[in-house]
Amino acid sequence: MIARLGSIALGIALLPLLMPDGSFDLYPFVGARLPLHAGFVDLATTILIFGLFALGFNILFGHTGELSFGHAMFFALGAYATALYSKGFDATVGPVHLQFLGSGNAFFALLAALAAVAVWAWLLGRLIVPRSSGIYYSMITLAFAQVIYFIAFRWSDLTGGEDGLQAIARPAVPGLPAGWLDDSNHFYIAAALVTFVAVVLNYCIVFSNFGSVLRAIRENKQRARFLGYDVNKYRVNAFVLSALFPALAGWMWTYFQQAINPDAGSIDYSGRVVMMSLLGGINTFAGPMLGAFVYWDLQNRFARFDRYWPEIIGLVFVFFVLVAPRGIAGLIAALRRPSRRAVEQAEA
Amino acid sequence: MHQVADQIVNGITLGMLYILVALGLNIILGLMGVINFSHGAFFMLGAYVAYTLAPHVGFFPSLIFAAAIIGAFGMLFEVLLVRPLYRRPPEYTLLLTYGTALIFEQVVRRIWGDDAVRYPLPDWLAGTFTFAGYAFPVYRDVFLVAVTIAILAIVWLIINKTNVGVIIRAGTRDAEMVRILGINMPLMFMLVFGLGSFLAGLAGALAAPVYAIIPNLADQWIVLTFVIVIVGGIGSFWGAIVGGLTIGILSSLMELVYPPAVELTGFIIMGLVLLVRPRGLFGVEGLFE
Amino acid sequence: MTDAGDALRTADLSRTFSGFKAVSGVTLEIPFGGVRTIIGPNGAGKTTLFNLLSGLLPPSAGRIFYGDRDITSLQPHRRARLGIARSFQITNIFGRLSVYENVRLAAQAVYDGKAGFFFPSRSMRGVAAKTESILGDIGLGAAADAPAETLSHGDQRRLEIGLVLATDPRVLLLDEPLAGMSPTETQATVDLIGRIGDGRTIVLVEHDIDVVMRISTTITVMQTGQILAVGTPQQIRENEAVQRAYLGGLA
Amino acid sequence: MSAAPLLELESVNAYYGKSHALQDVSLAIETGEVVALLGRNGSGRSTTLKAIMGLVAVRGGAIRFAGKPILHRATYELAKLGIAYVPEDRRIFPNLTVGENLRLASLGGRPGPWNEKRIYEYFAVLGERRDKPAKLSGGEQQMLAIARALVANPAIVLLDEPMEGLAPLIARNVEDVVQRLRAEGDTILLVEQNAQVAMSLSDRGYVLSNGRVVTSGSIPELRANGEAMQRYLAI
Repeated sequence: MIARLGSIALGIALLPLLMPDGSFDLYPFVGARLPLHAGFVDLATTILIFGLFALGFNILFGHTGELSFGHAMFFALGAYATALYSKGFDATVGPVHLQFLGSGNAFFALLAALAAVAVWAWLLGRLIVPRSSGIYYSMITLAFAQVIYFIAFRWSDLTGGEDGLQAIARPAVPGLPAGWLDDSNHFYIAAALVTFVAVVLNYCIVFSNFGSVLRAIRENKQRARFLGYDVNKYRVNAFVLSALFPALAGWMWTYFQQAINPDAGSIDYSGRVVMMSLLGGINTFAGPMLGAFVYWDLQNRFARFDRYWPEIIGLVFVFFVLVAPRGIAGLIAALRRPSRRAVEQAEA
Repeated sequence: MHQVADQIVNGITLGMLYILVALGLNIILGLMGVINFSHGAFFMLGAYVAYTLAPHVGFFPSLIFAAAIIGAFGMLFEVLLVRPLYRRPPEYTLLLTYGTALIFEQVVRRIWGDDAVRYPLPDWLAGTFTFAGYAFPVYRDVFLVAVTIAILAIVWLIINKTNVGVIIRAGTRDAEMVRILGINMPLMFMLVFGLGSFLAGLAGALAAPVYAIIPNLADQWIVLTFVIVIVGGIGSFWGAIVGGLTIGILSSLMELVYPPAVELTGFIIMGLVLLVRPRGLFGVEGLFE
Repeated sequence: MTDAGDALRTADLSRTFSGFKAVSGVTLEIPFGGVRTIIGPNGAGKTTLFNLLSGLLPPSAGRIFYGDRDITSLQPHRRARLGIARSFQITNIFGRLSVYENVRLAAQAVYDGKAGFFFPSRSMRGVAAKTESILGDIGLGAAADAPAETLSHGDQRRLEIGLVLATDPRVLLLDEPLAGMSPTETQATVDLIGRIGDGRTIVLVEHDIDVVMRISTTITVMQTGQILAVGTPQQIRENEAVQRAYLGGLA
Repeated sequence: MSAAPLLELESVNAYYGKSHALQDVSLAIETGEVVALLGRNGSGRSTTLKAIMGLVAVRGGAIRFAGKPILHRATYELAKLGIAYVPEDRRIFPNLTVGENLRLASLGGRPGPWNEKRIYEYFAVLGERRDKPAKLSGGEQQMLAIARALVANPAIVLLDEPMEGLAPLIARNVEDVVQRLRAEGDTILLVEQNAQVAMSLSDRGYVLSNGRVVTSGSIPELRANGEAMQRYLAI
């Protein structure tokens, strides 16, 4: 456990240095300012946020064996809850008038995001889980994600419609000067800390007794049921837990972008997180984070010279589905195994 | 009242296109147990191909050619990409076809650009005709509806009255037993994938003159198609028809009731149907899981 | 609960599959303790009866009681929690998980929902000890870290029994536990069934008549969905109706 | 005229996942014979039929049909060659009519004396019911399953537990059908739980135990082998 989480921590710490021009500002640590190129630090932050998103998604796909094709709804819901909490709102639905002035308290914004997502995921889980499995489940989750997307798109009073909500202030960090988070590097550091805490939590869920039951369900639902596990209850709980990580990612995303629009809940975003997880490897703990890195690195490279870059990502993804469904982590494992066999043979 | 009638007619037209697309997806899903996420892209490609061909070959041939080209393309797609995944869980076909849908959308952007295209109708179809005091656009309310009904009748006859139909219906229940009886199932899979793609391509070609064609048409349609299949029931011919019409008409009527919720109509229906009949209106329990 | 209270009973139990009566009006009482074997020709309805008892299938008519409790409409996981566990005819394990993890999951089912469920797996002392002891019982201690799907057929069948045992059941429903085993494996498994019988009821469907005659306390013979005879092995051996129907007069 | 048997298995090994279901199974059937596969449940009888049809993974060994190797041919090609298989659970298509079930089978079969019309004469009960087969009783379903095999005009029929789950009286009807086919010179490889019935219907038999052929011979030879009877078949 220590080794695995340690290497993730190391990865998070070194991530900005892996960025194309090695531009991370070491200022807060060593007091020296390297040539700054905020764009790439921001890319590193994006990777963290989506890595966390994918890690949550993988509680379902990798560990429970259920493919949700609508996880962006939780990301968007978390993000909008955060934005609305920060900016306040003033909207009317029929006879109900909703008004809130807004608050800069990021902690309460997080609670709002988690609560909104938990309630929605629980209701949806109760509806979907007993009624579907397999690709039927995927279709239904995809469809319900569109509900969130269209609400964000159409309920302009509240969500700002197509343009979304802008000018969301980054919160103050107690004990640090106002506006500290406005610096890209500072934001990265904060995001890294939050991400690491969430990774530890995710690890605890996945490798707990609870998590092992999820893998049992993935392998054989019927058997799990006959051992005495209430399989549908576990599937609902897994659905809710796996929705909370995207909610947390959405919370960070709102402060990071300082704006939010309906795209966050689109099929495109749901699909991205599926692709990231598969590219990295769904059967390993850190695979989805690795996948987030690969995805954004690819996008960053190709988007610079080809405006049709999703085509290339699509090709890479199709290649992986056909040839290497266990992702990069699976490829690495496959490369390592023969070499270990060679060692054994040499010893024998 | 006038408005209501108008919207119902609109809804029927839209419903016809929904039915064609959903039926194609549903036949593939029912027989092969796989879902084609690129089905929406095939619909979109049908529209673009018809748009491109029309100036050269004329309006009617462009419809037929577009549908045939997409049908053939679907067969090729099945053989090259879908077939290697039959041994894996069906989720992988969904993932694969998601990836290809992404590619198709960009290919369309490369070839036809990002902006909406729309192509002109022949004069006699472009007009309106008056009936009981209402003016109906000939193409949308007569031609399109008539063609769709004709196609549905043909598909119904194929499924219920031909040997191929016997194989398809048997295959939706137990594809292995059909193989045991000496039927070349890989060939059938290819043909059915072709038929499903043909229907999507045809719907796209028919839609092209009335709806703006844009590269991200595929995404919107694929989700709606899923919703129709869920509402109607997986693998069901009548399910696709009832689902498509219901959603077409009710979402058109929503335009009068509460315009911002138009896009949500289908999803609300889906939620209600799931509560009451988890397998959809015409779905069979256990057919597909 | 008294021992007598733990009897498994059915009252006029039936199950129909599209017109075909697989189980038809079965009234059966299995008192606590001992080995009850259900035999009968293929298609006699033994496995269907098992599926009804364990909750895999809902009955078309009739009721099932466990002690005083009507369990007819209870979900399988609720029956398992009451202490009625079953094994499957077709090996039904968690293929890609290790042998240890398979058994541990069964052992921890007892603690489902209790505190500590979000703590790391392998942390529950009782569960770990239980797992080790079951692995010893079924003779798979050495294979603990292997993925279950890589075991031989006989070992998988034994793991299947291990899973059932680890849930600490009062009633074990074993569906053809010896199917496809070699003679040595069969003997080892018969010994295992003998060892685990204390303080439990074992209900068995089995085709190996030698074994059935040796280990059963009581035998129920089924034919075309109905009960043909009930008795001790000796009584069944001497029952002419049974000889005719089941053994085809070969003896 | 070659001396090759109609259907021949040579050292066939088959697997379910990773478990070894058949070990070096060899057997041969000549045209016009009825051969029984005997043994207890789980001894590999049904698996042998599935291995012939390409429905389980076969590794090692050979299967020949009329002298030609057919291992690893697609299942539908085997049917086209003239091997018909009637599975244990019958697998009638409940959403097709009786006529359509038969039509499907003749589409995949060969030309020959059997056609829908002749089937209805042979199995009067099927002729009377051209509605949905879901309404057929167990015995009628079994008749249809056998009819579906015959209408393809096969060279050999693999018949898996045709009497399973049928009331004794109905089972006798099915038995009569098999007896009649035998009298007409059809080639059948039969799996039947009731050894007595199986032997009364067959010319020769193979006894399987734990996925191996333990003994074989003509029915009188097998009956005379009391030890094998006792040990592998019953009681």
